[in-house]
Amino acid sequence: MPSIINDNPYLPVQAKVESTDFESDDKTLKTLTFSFLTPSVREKFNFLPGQFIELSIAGKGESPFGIASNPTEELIKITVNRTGYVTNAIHNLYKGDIVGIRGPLGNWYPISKFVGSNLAIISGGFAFTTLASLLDYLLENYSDKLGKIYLIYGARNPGMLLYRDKLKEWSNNPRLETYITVDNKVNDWDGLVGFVPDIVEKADIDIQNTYTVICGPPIMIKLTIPKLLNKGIGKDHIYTSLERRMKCGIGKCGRCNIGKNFVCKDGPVFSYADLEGLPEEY
Amino acid sequence: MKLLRIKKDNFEEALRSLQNEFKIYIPKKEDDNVVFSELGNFKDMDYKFERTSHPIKEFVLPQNETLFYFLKDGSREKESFDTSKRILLGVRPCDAKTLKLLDFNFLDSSYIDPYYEKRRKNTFVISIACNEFGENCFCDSLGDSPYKLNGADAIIYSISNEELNLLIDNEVIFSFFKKYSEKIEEVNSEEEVSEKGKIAERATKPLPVKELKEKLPSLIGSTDLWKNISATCIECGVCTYLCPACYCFDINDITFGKGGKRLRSYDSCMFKEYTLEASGHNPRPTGAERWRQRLLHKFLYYPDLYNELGCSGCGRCIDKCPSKIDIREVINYAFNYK
Amino acid sequence: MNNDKLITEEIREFGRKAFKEENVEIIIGYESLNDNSLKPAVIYNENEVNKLTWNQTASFNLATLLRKFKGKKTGIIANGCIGRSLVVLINEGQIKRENLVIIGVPCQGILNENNEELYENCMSCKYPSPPIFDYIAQVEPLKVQGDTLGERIEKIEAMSESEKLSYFKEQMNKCIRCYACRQACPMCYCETCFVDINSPKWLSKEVTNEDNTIWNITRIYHLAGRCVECGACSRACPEGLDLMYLIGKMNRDTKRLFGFEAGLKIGTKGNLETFNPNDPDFFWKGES
Amino acid sequence: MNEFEPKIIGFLCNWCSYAGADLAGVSRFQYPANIRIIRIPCSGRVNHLFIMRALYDGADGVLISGCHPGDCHYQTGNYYARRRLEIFKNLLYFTGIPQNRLKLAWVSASEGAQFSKLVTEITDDVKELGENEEFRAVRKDIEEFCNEQ
Repeated sequence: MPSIINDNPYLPVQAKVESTDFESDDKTLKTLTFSFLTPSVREKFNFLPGQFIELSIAGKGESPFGIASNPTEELIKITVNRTGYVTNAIHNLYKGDIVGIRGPLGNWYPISKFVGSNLAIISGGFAFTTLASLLDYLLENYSDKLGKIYLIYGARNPGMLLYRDKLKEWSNNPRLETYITVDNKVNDWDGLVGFVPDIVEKADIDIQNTYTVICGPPIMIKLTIPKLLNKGIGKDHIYTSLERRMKCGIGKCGRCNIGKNFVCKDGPVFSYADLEGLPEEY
Repeated sequence: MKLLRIKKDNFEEALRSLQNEFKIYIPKKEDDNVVFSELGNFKDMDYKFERTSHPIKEFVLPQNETLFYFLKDGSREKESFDTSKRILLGVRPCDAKTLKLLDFNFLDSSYIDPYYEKRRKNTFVISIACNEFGENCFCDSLGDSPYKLNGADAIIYSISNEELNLLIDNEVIFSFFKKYSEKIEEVNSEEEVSEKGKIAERATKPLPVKELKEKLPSLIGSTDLWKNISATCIECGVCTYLCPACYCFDINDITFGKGGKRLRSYDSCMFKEYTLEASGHNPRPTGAERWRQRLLHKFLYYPDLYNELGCSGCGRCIDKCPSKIDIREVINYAFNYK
Repeated sequence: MNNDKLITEEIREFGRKAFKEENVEIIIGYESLNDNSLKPAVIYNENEVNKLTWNQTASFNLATLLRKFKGKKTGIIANGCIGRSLVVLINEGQIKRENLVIIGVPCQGILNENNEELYENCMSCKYPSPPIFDYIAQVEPLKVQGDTLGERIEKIEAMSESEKLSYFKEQMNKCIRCYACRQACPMCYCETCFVDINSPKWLSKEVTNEDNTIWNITRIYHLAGRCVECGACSRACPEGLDLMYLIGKMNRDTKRLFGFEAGLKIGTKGNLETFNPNDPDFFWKGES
Repeated sequence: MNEFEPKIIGFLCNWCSYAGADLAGVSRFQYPANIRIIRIPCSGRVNHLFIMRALYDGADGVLISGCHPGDCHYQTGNYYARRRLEIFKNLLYFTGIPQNRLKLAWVSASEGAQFSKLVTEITDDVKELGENEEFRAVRKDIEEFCNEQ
């Protein structure tokens, strides 16, 4: 597991805001990219899709965000939903402001397991960040080592879909079977309409030797998993990236545990088989 | 392991010689609380060493700890470590054991907590074999005993009016007391000596903690059990704040003028905000889920991860619970639950 | 005290009636611990009714537990202060009178566990019987013993400002912000307590004398005209803060200035929920 | 010699006291500049935490001033304020924080002279008391760190 790039795991490394742009029409989601103040730090900061960082704003606090950028890209990209004290401060950042980054934290999607199989990436809302990183990384380095790749991604309305330029690209990419949906119909939307769990049920995914990766609001995960199980996809073929309130990010402060595992240190990526029998606290 | 017999005044002289390098703390009564306070003059060394109201975790994990200072524009940061050396004298074996329990969490291989590590390395514990059982303490019911080292550096046995026996399991401590002792015996195991230490005696009422550990996974889904256990719990933070083995903490920024500091402070799995997410979703909305977490953490997860219970039986949570919930009854209730 | 035995017998009888005739789903009361002191308990069916016990160690305010059983028809054992708490909660729309079956107990005063004397607020208690009830034990309630709390408040009020401040700061130094006082109080039912609001941040998470002052003074002040002086907060405090002298002062000011005492009649508005044009006015109006 | 200049925070209700302060300025009534005025819609808007937070953050005195009872632009705002602040004032004084640190007043829009008299009075009282040592968040460690930079 690549260790956090600081001997004091609580001390963030200084980074600079490179770009900030709105991701959703209603301006509640913003995508930011960062570079480290001392560029040499980037080499030590090697991460894999699924990992996250704690973004620290001096005087406001810290919050965890999945890394949305492809590991081979230079800048670190995250998407932030404006809900509270720290996220509001992040939305008010300008290019060049100094922030702190702690990471890379947590584990990553088990790409080695996906080799030689089909892969269905299922996501909802703005939890699409680490899965976008995964898709970019796979298309770049594992395109020939995987079977079919499906992308099923939904949001409340077209304005809330993340990385719409990438979505267009992926929709036209023959290597992928994409199902982009929205919960409720909006006039100039000609794509699919419906909730992600229903789209998953209807989509004709080849279930032979297929791994699935789900990341989204707890309700979506809880409704989608039974649908996959009914399709005959095994519990150990379903991976999910969980969300929990986090503070330390390194398995010390005790709050993000599911059973005896910590979502921040032993997760956030778990197989559904791991979660069985544990308190359903996510 | 060495067993020393030392005259009391030699023992005090040894302590006096250490005072320039170490701060020495002993339990002192302050109205109806017993608090660890620095040993000033030696006349208040009455060797009674009552159990303190607050656990010794405060010395290795204080309620407020500054992680680092910063300027608001993020340009400068400075870490803040406490490296003061101290000896805690007159600690109860149940408290001494919990330092070992906290070590599991803060010093495990994946990440070493630098703040905890520096404090822990500079804290030496000389415990005292229990002279009388507290009202609600139950270390014997967990299969432990009130006169074991339990990870302490030394333990005081059988105090007579002029001398005492000191069993030492730490070279540094041994080097301090070596030249002050009348007799030094080489001892290879604690059991040989603990007979001497046996002062407090009572019929132990064992708790089915081993059997409960096997049964707990099957109880995770029985919501009624957890509802009944937490029916009268008011979800305050007393039991976790005063528990020597509870270490959950929160991290927040404090600002003042141009700068500020990142502060680590106690948190509690009993608080709603402990797991409340920004979206409003709370995986543990009521007392029932929180009590399930509290019991599973101490009697299933800790034994699974470190094969030690997450509870040393000190009884503080029983003493101070406003609803008088007794964790011993909760253990029996869960174990016998159909 | 055979009153305790008498009351215990009667409330068990009323408890059976509550299950049989009023079909309550649960009863909130007290059961005895091994050393005969009481702890709060929830009775789920008729054959558990014999757990119900009453004696002078009933120091926990049962009205606090109602929020855990919202919407259920609930029986509740209520002495004077619990009964008054129910009146305040009904007036503030937190519980419905028809969901309650109140088993009244004319209180004999609650004993302080460490020194076997009545708690201060029981000594000066003027309303030992609940203002509303469905059943009530036939026992004489406690007569007012003497306003020891009021005397103590006057003594402190007579102190110099610096003496008052040092006593107050001494209390604030003990506080560890475990919020047991908030959790033990039936009137503290906010969804998000002002302590956990982070914009604006009214106080810091650090346990300092000043932050503890903001916490304790605000919690007490938020009870102005609502607190029935049951003492549950000071009994729940693990650090033994003297809270009753501050609460007693505020309640006596409310009575002295506005003639108001909380929780006596259903339908009355809380003291700070209303006003009177000719309230006493000590504001500066130009004269020096 | 640098005589102690107290910092006084004044919460003035927009319709009366704020207008009164304005009138004092227009009619050249002198009043000490120690007061920092915060305009609030009504004295009824005052949350006691404004007072505590002002003192906590280092103010030496707090003034709350609104319309005379009966003249409130919102009819009842100051009636509620009168009860609330009376109870809070007594509780605050009972803790030992000096009485002169908090002043509650009614000043109407036409009482410019009264306003300058009020501010002069509170400034003198607080000057006499000296700096707010009783209840003020002191963070020496952060201060030292900032001064080192």
